Amino acid sequence: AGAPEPGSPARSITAYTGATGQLTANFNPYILSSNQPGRGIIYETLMFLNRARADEPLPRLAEEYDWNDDGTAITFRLREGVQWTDGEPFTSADVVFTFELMQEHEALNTSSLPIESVEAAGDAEVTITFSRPAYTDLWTIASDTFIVPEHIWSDVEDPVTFGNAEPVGTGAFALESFSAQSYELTANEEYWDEGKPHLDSIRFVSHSGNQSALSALTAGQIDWASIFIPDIENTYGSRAEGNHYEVTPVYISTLGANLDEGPTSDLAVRQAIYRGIDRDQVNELNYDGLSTPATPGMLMLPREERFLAEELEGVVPTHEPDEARRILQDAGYTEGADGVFVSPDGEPLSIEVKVVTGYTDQIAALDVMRQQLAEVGIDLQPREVSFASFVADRDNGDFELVIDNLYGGVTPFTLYEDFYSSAAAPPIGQPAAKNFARFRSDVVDEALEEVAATEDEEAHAEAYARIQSEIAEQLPYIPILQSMALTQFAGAKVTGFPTADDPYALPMTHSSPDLGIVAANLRPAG
Amino acid sequence: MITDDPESSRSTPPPMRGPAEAERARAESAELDGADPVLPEAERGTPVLTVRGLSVHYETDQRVRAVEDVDLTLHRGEVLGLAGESGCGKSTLAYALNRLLRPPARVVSGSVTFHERDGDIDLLGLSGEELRLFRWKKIAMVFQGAMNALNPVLTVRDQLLDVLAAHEPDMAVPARTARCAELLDLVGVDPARLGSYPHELSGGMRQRVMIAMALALRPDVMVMDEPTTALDVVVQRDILRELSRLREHFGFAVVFITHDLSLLLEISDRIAIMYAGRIVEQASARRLLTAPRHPYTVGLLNSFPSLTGPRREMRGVPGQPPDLAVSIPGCAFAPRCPYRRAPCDEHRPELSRHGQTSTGLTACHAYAEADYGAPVPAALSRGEFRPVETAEEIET
Amino acid sequence: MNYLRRKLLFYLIAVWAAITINFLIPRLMPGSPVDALLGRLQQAGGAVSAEARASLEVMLGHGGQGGLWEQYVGYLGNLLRGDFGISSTYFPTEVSTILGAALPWTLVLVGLCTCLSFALGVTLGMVVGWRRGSRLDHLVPIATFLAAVPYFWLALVLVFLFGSTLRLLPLTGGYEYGTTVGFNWAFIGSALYHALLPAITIVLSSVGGWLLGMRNMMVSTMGEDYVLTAEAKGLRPRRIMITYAARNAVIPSIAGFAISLGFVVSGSIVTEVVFSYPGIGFTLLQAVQNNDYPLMQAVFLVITLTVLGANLLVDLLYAVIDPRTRQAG
Amino acid sequence: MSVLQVKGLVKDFALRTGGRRRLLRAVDELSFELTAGTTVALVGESGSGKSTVARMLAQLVRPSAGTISLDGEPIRTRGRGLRRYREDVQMVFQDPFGSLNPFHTVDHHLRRPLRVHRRAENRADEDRQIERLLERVNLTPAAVVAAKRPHELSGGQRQRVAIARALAPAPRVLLADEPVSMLDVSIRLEILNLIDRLKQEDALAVLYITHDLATARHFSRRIMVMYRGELVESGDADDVILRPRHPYTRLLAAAAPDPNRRLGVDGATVAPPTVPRPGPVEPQVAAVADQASGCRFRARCPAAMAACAARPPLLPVADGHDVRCWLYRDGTDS
Amino acid sequence: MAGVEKRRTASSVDTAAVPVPRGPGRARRPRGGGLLRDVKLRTGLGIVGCFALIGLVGPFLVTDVGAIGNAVLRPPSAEHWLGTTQTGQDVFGQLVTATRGSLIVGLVVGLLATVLSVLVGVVGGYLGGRVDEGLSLVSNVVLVIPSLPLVILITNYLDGAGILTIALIISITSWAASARVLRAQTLSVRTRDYVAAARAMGERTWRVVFVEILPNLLPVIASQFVFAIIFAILTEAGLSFLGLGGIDYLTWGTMLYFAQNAQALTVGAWWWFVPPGLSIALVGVGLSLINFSFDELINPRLRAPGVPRRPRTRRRQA
Ligand SMILES: Nc1ncnc2c1ncn2[C@@H]1O[C@H](COP(=O)(O)OP(=O)(O)OP(=O)(O)O)[C@@H](O)[C@H]1O
Ligand SMILES: Nc1ncnc2c1ncn2[C@@H]1O[C@H](COP(=O)(O)OP(=O)(O)OP(=O)(O)O)[C@@H](O)[C@H]1O
Ligand SMILES: [Mg+2]
Ligand SMILES: [Mg+2]
Repeated sequence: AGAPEPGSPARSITAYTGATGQLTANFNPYILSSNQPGRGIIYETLMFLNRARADEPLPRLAEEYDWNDDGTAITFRLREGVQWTDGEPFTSADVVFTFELMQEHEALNTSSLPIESVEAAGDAEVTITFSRPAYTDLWTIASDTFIVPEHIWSDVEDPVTFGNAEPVGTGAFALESFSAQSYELTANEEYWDEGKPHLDSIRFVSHSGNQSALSALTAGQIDWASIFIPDIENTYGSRAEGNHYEVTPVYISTLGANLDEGPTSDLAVRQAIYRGIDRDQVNELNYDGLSTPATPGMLMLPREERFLAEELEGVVPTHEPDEARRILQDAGYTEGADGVFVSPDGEPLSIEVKVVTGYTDQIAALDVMRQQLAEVGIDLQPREVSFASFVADRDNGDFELVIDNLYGGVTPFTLYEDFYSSAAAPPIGQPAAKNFARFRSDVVDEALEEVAATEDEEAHAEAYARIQSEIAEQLPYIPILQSMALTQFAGAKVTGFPTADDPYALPMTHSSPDLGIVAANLRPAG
Repeated sequence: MITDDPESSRSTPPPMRGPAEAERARAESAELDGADPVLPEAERGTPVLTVRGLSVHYETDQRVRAVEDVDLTLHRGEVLGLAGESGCGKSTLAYALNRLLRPPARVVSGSVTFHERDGDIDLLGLSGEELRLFRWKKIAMVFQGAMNALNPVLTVRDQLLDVLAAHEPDMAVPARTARCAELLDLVGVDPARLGSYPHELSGGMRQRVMIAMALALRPDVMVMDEPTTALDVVVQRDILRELSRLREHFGFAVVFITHDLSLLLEISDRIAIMYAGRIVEQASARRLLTAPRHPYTVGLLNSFPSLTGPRREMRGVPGQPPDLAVSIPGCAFAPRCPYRRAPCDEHRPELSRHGQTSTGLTACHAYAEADYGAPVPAALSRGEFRPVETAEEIET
Repeated sequence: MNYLRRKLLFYLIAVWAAITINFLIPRLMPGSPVDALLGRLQQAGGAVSAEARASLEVMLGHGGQGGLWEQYVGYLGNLLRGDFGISSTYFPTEVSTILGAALPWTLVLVGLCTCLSFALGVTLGMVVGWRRGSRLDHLVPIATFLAAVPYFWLALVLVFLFGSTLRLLPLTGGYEYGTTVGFNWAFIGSALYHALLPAITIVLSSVGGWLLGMRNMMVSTMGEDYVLTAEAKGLRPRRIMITYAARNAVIPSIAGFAISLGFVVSGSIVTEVVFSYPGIGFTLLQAVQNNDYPLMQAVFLVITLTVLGANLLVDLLYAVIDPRTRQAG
Repeated sequence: MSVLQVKGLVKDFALRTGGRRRLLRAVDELSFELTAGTTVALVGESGSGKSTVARMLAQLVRPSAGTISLDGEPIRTRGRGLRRYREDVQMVFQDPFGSLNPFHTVDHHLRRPLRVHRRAENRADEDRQIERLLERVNLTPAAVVAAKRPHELSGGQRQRVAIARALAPAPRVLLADEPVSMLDVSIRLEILNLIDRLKQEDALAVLYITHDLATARHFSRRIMVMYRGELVESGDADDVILRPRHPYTRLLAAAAPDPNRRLGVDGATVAPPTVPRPGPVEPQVAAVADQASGCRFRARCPAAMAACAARPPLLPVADGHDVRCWLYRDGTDS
Repeated sequence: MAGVEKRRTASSVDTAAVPVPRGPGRARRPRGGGLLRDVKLRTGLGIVGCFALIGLVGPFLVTDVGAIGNAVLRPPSAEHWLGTTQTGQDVFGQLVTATRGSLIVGLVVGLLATVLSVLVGVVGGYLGGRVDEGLSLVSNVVLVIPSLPLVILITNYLDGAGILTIALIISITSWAASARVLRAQTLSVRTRDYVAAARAMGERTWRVVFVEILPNLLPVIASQFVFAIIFAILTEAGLSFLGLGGIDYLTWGTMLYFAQNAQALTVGAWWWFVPPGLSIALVGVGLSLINFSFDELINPRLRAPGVPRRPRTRRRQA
């Protein structure tokens, strides 16, 4: 597929979103198991908030928005002249319908937007009212809510389980054909963004997993994909003319500690671990050196650099084994005969780390860290469990350490609120939504409240700084590295993708709604 | 070396049965379709198969000399019985006659010649298509267990048809089928049984089917390797009766192999006794019964009581046959022989006619005074067999 | 026919056993699959309605309501209606839809390959056994090796060699992406082309077993009197080899064929994974990786039923091949 | 002095044909007794139920009806009583290749019965007894033989080991089920002579099962002829063979190979009456239902008559000679 | 992995096809010494012995196999005989350690499955009647239910199981074919006169089963034991490859899994991917060779003809 005649610029490309196995004709943008292009390429959002760099919101179906004074209502001015791919015009009724749908169906309102009412003012203006200030929800409202056509969806009986096999959207491409192995999107001739898209079609394919996708990628059968490839420069980058890959920081991998119980409830232990890890070695051995250091302030860098607390500027976790031992000794730990520290209670410092079976990169990383920590007298015991029990144990607090990744949103707020607010930390035994370390801090809670109440970036920065110094001290989630997603483009065939120099959107095939922006910008090479 | 037995080559075979039975058989053979050719009287008694110096060895770790230097002549229309202890090489000889030996068996020397009206065929020289076409057409074979000799997954018809298809490809298909029915009828099996599978037939029926198959091409020679051993006496009797009736009619020669000497004595014209791969005595059935020569034959005749005769004391032949993997310089029977003398251990006795008066051939030093160093023991001439020892010594 | 009736009865029992095992496993195993599943469902696409939860509980056990027996009855009822529940991996697609799409691929690929490999193995085994002692004997160690090589390992090595390095054959998938699925030549040709490598793997790794088994039986059978008789009858060697020796020698292989169908499906799971083949085995793996219990159970059941069905067919065929079974049973 | 008495012994086997269970009567109301120091022969075609009789007597198969008594006492079928019975009644099987366990040595085969029946005080005594047993069956040197496994012995030697094993518990009854039919002709006589000698030495009661009329006549005092599970004729050995009464016995006698008869030599005393060739009916056992009425030989019998539709009783024709045939209704030879 | 499974079923399921070793008059039963002269057996024992030795003592000789190093994905060298993995671990060391894991699975399954099949097959076959009917129904049902999917299903429920648990599950799903063969063999041995003789002599039932019958089934049992080992190693490898293997021991399957996940083949690290697979295949071949010898013991006709070196010109039909 997609192997073009040499010399002729490809007007069609093949992309791989990471879909495995059989594809199902599910383009319901509200169901996460649906096909990725539904969220971003076929259906679009009102605005686009770039998580790759601190851009101004990009108008999409809406041209601009306004908050009311206290942030409890937002008004969108909609773009005019937009058409659904079935020829019906896009109007404010569709937006109202979409938000009312979320209001009505809790299942679709995955971010629990506190929607109170949705009102249209004419064909091109919509106001959404919330029960509390919703500044921090802008990402969800504007950039993560996909507008669906009322004239079709109003007939849908149960939108929660609606498969939507024949999607009608406003996006740059529309579904052309579908099979269990691949589907093809072709350019929307009537797309509102003049001149776009540049490609005729994009085919999305399914593979059994990375191995086979990688084979296809190296064989030139895939032109756009985001899969982890070991030794990417040699395996892909230099493999064929024009092969290009992007390294995008996406999440922070951490060792999540149980603050309520066990050895890790002792701050000294967490600090010792923090200093005992040689992140460069982990990076080299496990991530091909592609990852970047994480900040103890838990921001995604460089995107959120502007919020970085002054005191943390330039601070990255370092490997200080001696310091780690000293911290433990100061805290009353003594070194046992086997070189493992023993707590004042007489417990050897042996810590179990849970990891999902089959997450080989994490398992391998733990292997590396186990040896590093052994040198500072901490006995790390990786234990593989299935995904289901991992999730259950983690959320219920049945662990000492887990290796897990923290994902944030478009601003630092999302990550802080999810993982560090007391409200998200139920007692042990009850499932935590996100804050499984069960970190509770008045400083953080207060700062979060302040951020939520204002749109003022200055104020935000100040509050975030407080949070950062608190969590960098307490280390409920011990940062390992800021991990990268790899995205591959067959540069010989296609250009126009986001690059490190021009990160106009996240390049990954699985990020929504970014893939819609990218798809519309891709153009045949040559 | 004496090559032939003048007695049986000259005379026509003696009648097989008592007068009453013979008459009945004649009446029965009249029932057979008259169109079939019967062996011309003139040809009876002429040799049809000659075996000269045949040796067959199994070339395993130790070479097993299963058949050693065997001379035999089979005449047209006669029944040649081949008897001997289990493992003495009877089957090997039979297979050699039909070129059925497979490795590790190998014919190491000798010749087998088939005599036809228009010339002789060197059987051991045949190969490929020639051999295939020769088989069954000239020499057919009936094996011991008919259950095992019939293919369990083919119907009787298919197996009969196979023979016709292989040898008479020109025959029309309906004619072949008709022929199959005819054949079954001939051996006294209801032609309706053509569609049956072997397992649906009783043992006797299977054996009859085998015989029908053997008859399909009207062979000159039929080799029967223990064809009735597994059968009930009554059934066995039936089959034998059937056989002699057919033989009377078609005139084929029979090599009949069994270790049941009493049976052989009853049905054969001539009998060859084998011991340890060699023929030790060969004579007409009557002579063998009335005046056995070889001590082994004597011992064998002592091994079964007569059904109707007076009770007499009998002993078997104690001891075991020799291991054929070990080459024996002298007489193989010597260790078990009550008449054994020094030369028996040293030289092998030749199979020969001893004296002018005797008929048949015997391989025993006792009849060659010069070799034996003493006249024929009186007890031996009387047909007495007094075992040396009854206890069985088992070598360490 | 009595044989047939007994076989049918046996298969009914086997089907019942499979269904019941399927019902019992989640109930006997520690942990609550329902919770795990609900967790996944939530991850996959939002909240789950109350009925969905109830039906999952019936599917998977650990249901709060009703005794075991009631659950069992409910479960059987669902099965009869073809209701396997909703897949969490493919939420909100019905499990039955997914199975419907996956099954034909496996049936065709695995079914054809199995038959092919059986035919090939048996034929080779026949010839090797027949010509024992000739140069063909060298096939035996090769076959032994092939039979001992892990399926997936061979598959990956082949993919690496033929797909990635030599680029002779397509690497993955069931057909060319662009073709429309249906009865058109483009599709069928492309499907065949794509099936080549998986097929070669399946055949390579399973043919050895057949070959060895058949060869051994052939050697045994050639010692039988009826083969000797056939030779004495002056039949043509081909006829002897096929109708006399092989016809009988193949009988145990056919019995083995029935049973090994199950193993073949097992093997295909791994092959399908390696080749991204859109079949049932890969679906099972997906289900497993995603803790998609309804899908897992349904796939297991479908595989089992298919294998049982094939077994039944082979058993019936067996009766045709071996006349002795028909009578005795 | 009769040791073992059998009265009205019946064995029905359940057959499954076409899904239906049928009963097959393998042995039908058989009565006889075995006396110390004498041999009784049981002859009959294959499948006539001979082995089943022996197996019932050896308590390997449970009789469906009838009584077996040892020394006048009904036998025990379980526990200690069964063991005692087995001490007294021993069996020699047909196939010497099958009756010895290929895995075990001769020593094991002889030692076990001594142990099971506690015939020896200690190991040395056991060894001594084993040696004696082997010597009694003419297998020497005993030590060498004892160390061998069955496959290292010839058929005749194996059969002797089997006999030695049967003798080990010092039984009073020996059931010999076709003990020589699988052996070479030349060895047969030896084994039969051996059994005969042991019988005399130990005053054994021997049941000799065979289909070989000639040896039956020579080695036994009485002969019983079975046909399809029924006793059809029994009497003094010579009497039964030389003057067979029942048409079936005649058929058997006529079928048995006898070289003397053909060649007219050696003065056969009485030529057995010939029976017209019967139809090719194969031996088989009819179901109980089919057997319910009439003489079972009727279909093959040249002398079949109307009366044969009813089952004939055993009719005495001479002293100790009974025949189950309507021909002898009036008690004399007709 | 189906390959071997089929071999088993094809060659040994048909019960009638495998004659129980009996001492037919002149056929000499090979004794220990004779058996060892068999080249196949010797080769097989050699291969398997090597691996067993490695599994037994190897892990003591290699240092911490988890030890990471900065020499990443190096091809074989004097220092790392089989090169290194993606995290600089020594492949040879892992292979040695994994040998133990795989062999443990093989042995445990071999033992358990054999014991199960003997219990079900031999006892059922000997006792007959209802017991036998029940047991053979069970084994027939277990036999037709495809085992790998079942094992996958069960292991997935039992998350994070150790290899012993996995071995247990493999055993439970894999004894049936052997039980069926053993039952048929028992049925045929049961009718042997020596069993009747033992009973007639007064031996107790358990003695008849275990002392008279069982020893004669030993070649069959041994062959099945060997087979179960191959089967288990392959199945375990398959499971591990699917990410469902045991987590407490390194096995060849786990190694393959990691190698596959690190896309060893794609990045050209054949030294990581090839050895575990070859080890499995080698052990499989070794065990198969041993099995062949047992097969030949059970069925003497399979033995190679005595004169393989002779040019065979004539004996064969055209
Ligand atoms: N395939 C073989 N390999 C080695 N030796 C063999 C083979 N077949 C037969 N023999 C040996 O050859 C000798 C003759 O065997 P053959 O079968 O011809 O004897 P037989 O007289 O027919 O015996 P029986 O009466 O038992 O049928 C025996 O000692 C036997 O052990
Ligand atoms: N266990 C059994 N189940 C069913 N039928 C049986 C059983 N044992 C024997 N029979 C049948 O009982 C009848 C008598 O068998 P038995 O073995 O006693 O005959 P026999 O006279 O010893 O025959 P042979 O001379 O062949 O040994 C036969 O038809 C046989 O098929
Ligand atoms: Mg023979
Ligand atoms: Mg019997």
